[in-house]
Amino acid sequence: MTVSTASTVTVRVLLFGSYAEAAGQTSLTLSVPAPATVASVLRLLRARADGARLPERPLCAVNLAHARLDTAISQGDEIAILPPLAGG
Amino acid sequence: MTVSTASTVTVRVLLFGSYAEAAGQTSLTLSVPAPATVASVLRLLRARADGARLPERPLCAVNLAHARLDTAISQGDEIAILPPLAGG
Amino acid sequence: MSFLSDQPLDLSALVARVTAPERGGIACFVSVVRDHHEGRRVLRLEYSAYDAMAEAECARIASEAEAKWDVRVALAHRVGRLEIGEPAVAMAAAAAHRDAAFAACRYLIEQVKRRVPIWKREYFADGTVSWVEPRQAARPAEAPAEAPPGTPPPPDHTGHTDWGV
Amino acid sequence: MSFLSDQPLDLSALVARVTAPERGGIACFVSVVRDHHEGRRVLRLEYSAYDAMAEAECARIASEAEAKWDVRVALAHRVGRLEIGEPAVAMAAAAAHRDAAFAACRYLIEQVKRRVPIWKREYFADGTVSWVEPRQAARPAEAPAEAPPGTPPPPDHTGHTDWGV
Repeated sequence: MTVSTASTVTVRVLLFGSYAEAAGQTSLTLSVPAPATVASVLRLLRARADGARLPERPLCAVNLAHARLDTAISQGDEIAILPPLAGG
Repeated sequence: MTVSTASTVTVRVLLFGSYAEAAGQTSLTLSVPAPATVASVLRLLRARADGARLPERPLCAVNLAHARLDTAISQGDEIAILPPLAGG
Repeated sequence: MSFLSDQPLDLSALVARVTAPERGGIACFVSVVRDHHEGRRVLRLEYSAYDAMAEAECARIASEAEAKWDVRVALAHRVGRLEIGEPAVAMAAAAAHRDAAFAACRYLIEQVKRRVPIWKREYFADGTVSWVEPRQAARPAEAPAEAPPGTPPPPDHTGHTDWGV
Repeated sequence: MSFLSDQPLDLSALVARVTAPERGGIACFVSVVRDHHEGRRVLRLEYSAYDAMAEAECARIASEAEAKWDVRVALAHRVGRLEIGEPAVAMAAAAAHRDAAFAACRYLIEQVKRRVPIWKREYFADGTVSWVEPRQAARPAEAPAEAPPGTPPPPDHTGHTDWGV
């Protein structure tokens, strides 16, 4: 295990609905500095050209469950950024 | 019109469920002194051998609608004495 | 429109009858025949009604629900012989808003139980047969909704099964 | 058990799945596709889901309902293309007591709307197509029921449709 591996967390990011449409993609892989939270992923997404206008507090999920912005994330986690829900 | 006709009210009385079973009949015609109420009919029913144990305040209906014991009744009305309801 | 039926009830048909594009939320309620009553095994049962009044009372209940909420409702009560598991009563209320649909549906079942003249005879596994008589029978209000001031207290049904015996 | 379906939903099948002799009262809810949205005529719509999470969330909601009340529940959400009038979601809750059946059924629909990751794309008569985004989107609590103290306020979705444009 190298220092660089230990100090970053690589996660899969999924985008849905209008977010996926706006970003032109439904999934991407991101590496963020450890320790990382959902907010770290959002910051990195916002730094990208296609993420500049992501809302301040979007709905997020980690590993198929709703998460808070301060939810810690680990190597290999699946992070989903969810537009406002419209089921039911 | 005779005096006796004017001073009595003749109604049809219907019995249901356990009341009909206990009385051995489902309908009868009664004449009660005018002015009459549902309570008058109940008093007359209780005076009969098969009505001696009719509850104090059974559920009653007049002309297909729930009625109170003091509801006035008129010639030709249909009075129903209803055991506790068990629909639904 | 007949509310009583001696044929199996069809919930989907009731739902279809009330659903419309502008009434997209439908709350329903069904009750089915139970196999036990106060610890005794029931084999089947028979519902009987004061037909004309039951029809009139169901019509009044439906009208009241449609007046109280912006809903369309449908309801049906089975009569005659029913086997365990068969629907005894079914109802549906459709509205633009689910609050109204749920409230109206709840109103229907409460009022049906409270006001519609229907009786139930249970056939038990031990060979006995008896009329089902709720211990706490409520007195239906004469007025559509709440009882007016001065409404007499619920009837005392003590001893009613002995009447005439 | 799959909660998402790309085939028409069958309310009667859900009712049958939860009904049992000891659970004789069944409350249900169905919502169907409306033909209008904010005054514009809708021709049809398409539901899409974050499938794995939607399945997991529906399973959690069902478990929660069965833990909170003495009920058995079933629910299904349609995905894919839907025509006007087709059921989008259907659910049933069976209990010995109708209070529990109604409460559980209501819980199911509220939680489904609040928590299950499903999105809706409406096709309007004027040729436009758009994602339906509730104006007041609630933030689902991370915990099954109430949000714990310190739960952040609902997300600000202002401008979310512009993201990346």
